[in-house]
Amino acid sequence: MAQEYKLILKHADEPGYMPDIECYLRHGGYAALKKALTIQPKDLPDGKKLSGPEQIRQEVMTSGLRGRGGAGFSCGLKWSFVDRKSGKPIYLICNADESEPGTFKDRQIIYKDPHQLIEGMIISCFANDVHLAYIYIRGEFVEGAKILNRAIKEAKAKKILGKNILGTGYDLEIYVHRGAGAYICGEETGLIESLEGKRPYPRIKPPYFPAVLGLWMCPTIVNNVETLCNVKHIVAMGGAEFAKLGTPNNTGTRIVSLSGHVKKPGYYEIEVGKATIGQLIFDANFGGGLRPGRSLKAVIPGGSSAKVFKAGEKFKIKGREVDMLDLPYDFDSLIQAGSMSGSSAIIVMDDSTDIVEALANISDFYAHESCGQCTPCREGSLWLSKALHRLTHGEGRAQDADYLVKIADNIPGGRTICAFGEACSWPVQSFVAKFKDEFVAKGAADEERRAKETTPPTEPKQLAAAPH
Amino acid sequence: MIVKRKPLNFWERLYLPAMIGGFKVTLRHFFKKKVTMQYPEEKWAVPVDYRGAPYLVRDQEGNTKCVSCQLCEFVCPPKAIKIIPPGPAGPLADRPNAEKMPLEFEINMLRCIFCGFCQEVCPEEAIFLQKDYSLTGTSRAEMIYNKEKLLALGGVHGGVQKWKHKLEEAKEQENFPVKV
Amino acid sequence: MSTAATTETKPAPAAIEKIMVKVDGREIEVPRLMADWSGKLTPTTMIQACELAKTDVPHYCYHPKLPIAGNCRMCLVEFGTPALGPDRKPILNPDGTTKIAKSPRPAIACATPVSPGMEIYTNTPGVKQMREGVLEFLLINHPLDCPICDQAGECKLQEYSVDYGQSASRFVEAKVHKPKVVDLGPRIMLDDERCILCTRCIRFTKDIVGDDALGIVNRGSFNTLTAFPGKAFDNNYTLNTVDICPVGALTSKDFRFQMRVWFLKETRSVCTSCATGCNILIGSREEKIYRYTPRENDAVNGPWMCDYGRLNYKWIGRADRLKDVLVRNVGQASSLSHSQEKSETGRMPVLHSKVTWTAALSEIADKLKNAPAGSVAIVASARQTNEELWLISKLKAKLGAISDSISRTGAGDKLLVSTDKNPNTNGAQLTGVAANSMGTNLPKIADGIRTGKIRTLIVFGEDVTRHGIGVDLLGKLETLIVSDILPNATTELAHYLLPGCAHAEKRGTFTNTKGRVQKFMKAVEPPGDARPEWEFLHDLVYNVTGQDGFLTIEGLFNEMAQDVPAFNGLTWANLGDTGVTVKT
Amino acid sequence: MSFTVPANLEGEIDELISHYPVKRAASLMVLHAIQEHFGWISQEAVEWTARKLDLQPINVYELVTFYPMLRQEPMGKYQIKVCRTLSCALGGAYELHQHFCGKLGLDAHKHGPQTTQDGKFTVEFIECLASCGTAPVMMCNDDFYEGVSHAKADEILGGCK
Repeated sequence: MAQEYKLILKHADEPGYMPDIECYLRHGGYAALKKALTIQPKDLPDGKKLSGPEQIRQEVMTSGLRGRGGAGFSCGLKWSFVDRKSGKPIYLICNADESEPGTFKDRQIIYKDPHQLIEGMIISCFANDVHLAYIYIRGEFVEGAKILNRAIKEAKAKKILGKNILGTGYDLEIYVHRGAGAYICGEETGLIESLEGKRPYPRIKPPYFPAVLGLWMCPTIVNNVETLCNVKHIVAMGGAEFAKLGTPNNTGTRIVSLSGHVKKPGYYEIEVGKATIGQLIFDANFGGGLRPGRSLKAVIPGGSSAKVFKAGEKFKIKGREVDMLDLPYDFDSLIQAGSMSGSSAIIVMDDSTDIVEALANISDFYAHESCGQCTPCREGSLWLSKALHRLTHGEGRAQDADYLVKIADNIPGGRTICAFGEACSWPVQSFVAKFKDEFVAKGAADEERRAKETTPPTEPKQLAAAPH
Repeated sequence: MIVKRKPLNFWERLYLPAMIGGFKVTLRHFFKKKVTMQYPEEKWAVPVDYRGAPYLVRDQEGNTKCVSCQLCEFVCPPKAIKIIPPGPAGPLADRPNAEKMPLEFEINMLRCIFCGFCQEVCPEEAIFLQKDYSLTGTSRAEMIYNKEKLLALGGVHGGVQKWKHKLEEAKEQENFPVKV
Repeated sequence: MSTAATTETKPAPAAIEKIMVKVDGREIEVPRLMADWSGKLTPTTMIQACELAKTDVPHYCYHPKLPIAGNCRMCLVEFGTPALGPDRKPILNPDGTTKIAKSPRPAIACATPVSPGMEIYTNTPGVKQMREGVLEFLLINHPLDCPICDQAGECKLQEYSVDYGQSASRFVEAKVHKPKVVDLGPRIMLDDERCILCTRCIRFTKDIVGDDALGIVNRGSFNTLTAFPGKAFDNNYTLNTVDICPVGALTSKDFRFQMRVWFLKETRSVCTSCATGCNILIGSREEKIYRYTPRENDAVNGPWMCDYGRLNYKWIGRADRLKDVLVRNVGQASSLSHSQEKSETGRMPVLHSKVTWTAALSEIADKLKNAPAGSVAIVASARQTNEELWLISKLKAKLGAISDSISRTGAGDKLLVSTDKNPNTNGAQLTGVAANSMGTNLPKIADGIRTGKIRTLIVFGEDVTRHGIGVDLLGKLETLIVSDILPNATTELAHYLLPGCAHAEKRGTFTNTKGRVQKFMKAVEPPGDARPEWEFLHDLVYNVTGQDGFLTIEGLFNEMAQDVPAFNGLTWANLGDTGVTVKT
Repeated sequence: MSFTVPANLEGEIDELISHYPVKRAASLMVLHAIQEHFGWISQEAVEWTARKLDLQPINVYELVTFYPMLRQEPMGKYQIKVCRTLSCALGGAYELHQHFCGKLGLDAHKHGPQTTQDGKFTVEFIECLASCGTAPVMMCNDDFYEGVSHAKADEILGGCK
């Protein structure tokens, strides 16, 4: 039976564990930081020296850590892209704008164990020669921002943060920056614009890659909360050791957010790929199955923007036919199955769910959250939402299933500035493709009802006779 | 090529049979219904879709439909139409959402060739070729019909009220966060 | 022949590396770096390469003279780059050509730099489908009110709809409605429903003018262009936003509902409101001027012009324009008493009779021929053309006259407006009509009249009563010959009044503040008997000096170019549409 | 101008501005601080913020209109925000929202925040609050509530004095 493997949330849920620094120190906190700060330069065979920060970066590369925010991009690679020769300061931003519907993992870290994040951040900053870092936290986490501010204050009081950290001469300031309710701020360049005090319009890439032209046009690293926490563990246990967790190319642990129609919704930390979707939903130590008498209808495997899986769906993976429920929950398998693990949020829908309503709900969210910068997303997201609103309010047509897909097809695939275009069209494309009969039936039923209700239209008025 | 004329035969040379044939036709018509009309005392019944003089029409609420887009002026082959747009300080349009209507609209009926291009090009269904075919006047000036006259002659056309529809749709949407 | 006239001063042609790219299968060489909106050299973008390849890429938000936004997504193209093997060397096809790896995702041509060997595809079915998709999205919430939109006829939305639009809309939902007829500022009207949120206007006013006045409020599909409530969008360049607005969202209040653009005849001309000499197009119909729009000339004004200059055209159509050649009646005032009402200037009107050009010019010529040397003074205008001033200089030489012009100065700015408000100060100086320091001869002329040495004064286009030669002095003259466009105190006292033409009514050249000689064309007919000054000046010079010259503007210009050292080497033809810079 | 910022708030704002090398970046934090103090962000507040940060008022206005958390008009004393996004919707968020609207006499189908006549409550149906595992969730002012049953909702309303 698949088990939880608690690495990041090891202490968070222990009874009596408090988010203050004393408690954190009692549980061995900031040991990894001390280790990181005191790494000695290593001599290389070619006579060059490898500095401490360089060694940390190498460890992160070795660990195979992939970003936990959504795209699953290699963290080590991301760091390696940073332009370190520009002479400009390098900034690090912690993306704590957890806003993908279905996701609530970062909340656990921030509220229960803020110092772990701070430690991860200090190490990451040290590794990348960063002296000013921000935590961009979503506006709704009012309490979370307070907790983080308190944690930063505590850390400063202990000389763990600020000038001359732990006497090593390394300076770092971390500030908390609050968002104000915008999903798009989770997109890294949108987040940077927002932090700069502008509308969070994602930037065009090229040329504005954050690693080169990020915050204030300086090289910038944007990492998710969970990713930064992992850095602490990589330093503590070593990259190679970390890489042993999980499965090859899908290393470490992930906190999976499970919500919707399961008995025990909640977050579960697993080794990546060591549990299947089915286990996460049905096992007693995870979701615990569906409510009595219900059967599974659909699963959204990676936050609301991921493509939906239909119960009973089969995929061909490495020449083997795999049931949707038997997919190991990792980055690569889900991509091979045509979806993604995204921010590792599983939303479970049982047979009581009206799939059209569910899609309408998701589409409403995207129509509300589109920043409106580029055309396809701005116009397409609202169009989709309006069409679905019609369909759920008795104004549907049988042809609307195809209509929706045709609209959605015009949004993604690099036509938009950021990945929001994909996020708003993937659900529509996958829902309609996999549950087409329900969409057609609903539209057809509406048409039939309307035909009965309405009287035949009156003849259009003719040109009035000339008055002479 | 030269076509040789066929020589006439005896009866043909006589001419009489042909003349009698002609008189027979004349005689037949003595007993037929007359087709001539005592115009102008008698008036002709104008067929449906007849293309007579172009006039401006009003909508069912009595508003000027023309928005002074000047497409008819542009398309008019004999350049019979002259429109003076309202300009920035001109009168407001009858319909609140349509923003614009002509300050003056003139059709020189002496130039008009009743081609119907103006009706065809009109995006607002504001000008129609109607049933008037006999236009008379005692001076050239009189034959230039102004907006007032064209509207009076044109009557009412009940069509889709697109501007009104738009305005109603916009009013319904005041819920939306459009606040400027 | 000496060539004082320098050729185009292009940015130093430093050796910029050239790279080969393919646009729709055609190979073309493009520089690796090209000037961006601010003139800085940046990597050449796909859209620039396509332009060099003369391939049209539709776009809304991209403007060569504005920072790149990349938000309209109309310029999406497909592309491929040479496929690289594991050794980072290009892989070759069996036939020896480079293997191209086509990018799975499209790119916006306006922001993506080209790389050597890149292939850009602008006419594939995929690209066409993307353009159709973007256009459909732009149109679903557009009000489609072309019949009442001033942009109709020069609207990018209309143009691309012809190429990529659907014949029928499949949009059955309600459109998003936004504010219409928004008074954005004293010269700009905004219709938010038409706005496609390309942000050209925002970027222009922020980055070019430096007046960060416009922005977008709300979110998503409800995004709305606006100025801050209660704060007018009012700087001297606002009307440029009307030009760059690809749709009818921003329209000019001055031009609002005046005339449909497809009726306007566009004439290449030059703005006369200051010495910058912005290149313009005069839009006119049936001898009426409706608007000025800037005409792109990177050596002078780029694609912009100021609002003041743009709206400074109404005087041309004024009802009180001088239309007749008038001669002052002899013994007037006492003998004729039918007109007793006072003129604007508060003096008793001087009565004139209408005569023909021939009669007036021969009379004037007679008088000038008989004038003793030194008894004639000429006040020319730096608002006259080079050719006219040159003809005046001939007259001046023959008569041994003292001459000058009147300087006008005012506030300037860093962008386009010059402190010199005369369009042809340099021309007046190069032809020797104006004093080195313009206006310093005026007191001498006034003195000359006072002492009786100067008996005849010729004035062109200036009201000398406001520049030190008062009504009393003018009264002392034997002969006052005035040519002007609008009536003033000087024209009232003229013995001979010759009606002239505005720049829009004639052809000629001006030399701007940087020494650029630029020609302008005739847009409308002058009113009444008014004639271009160069025409009657030519007659006058011929009558007075006996020298014949060219009676065409081309010939006249070429003759002048040979005579005036600074213009040596220029011809009317080689001025082109954008002019040539000379040494001043 | 009637809009004045008390000295202690201005001090707090100056401290916030010092967190950033570029003043403009403090915009959101300054607006949060102003909203915390005044309850909403008036036009004068926008202009004040712009002056404070050396910006044009439109720059700040663009933000205020973008972020739903920033209010352009006074809100009720208690702001109830019910999450409406998928997981909560599956967990009964629509019924919860309807319950609040019914209790407070508001129209559940209207868009945007709605305030009761007496100005005591503002109810808003908002997007994901990131606690999908404990659906339905809601916020009452800055306090967060999970797994809100109708009984719990009544309790929360009752606690709002």
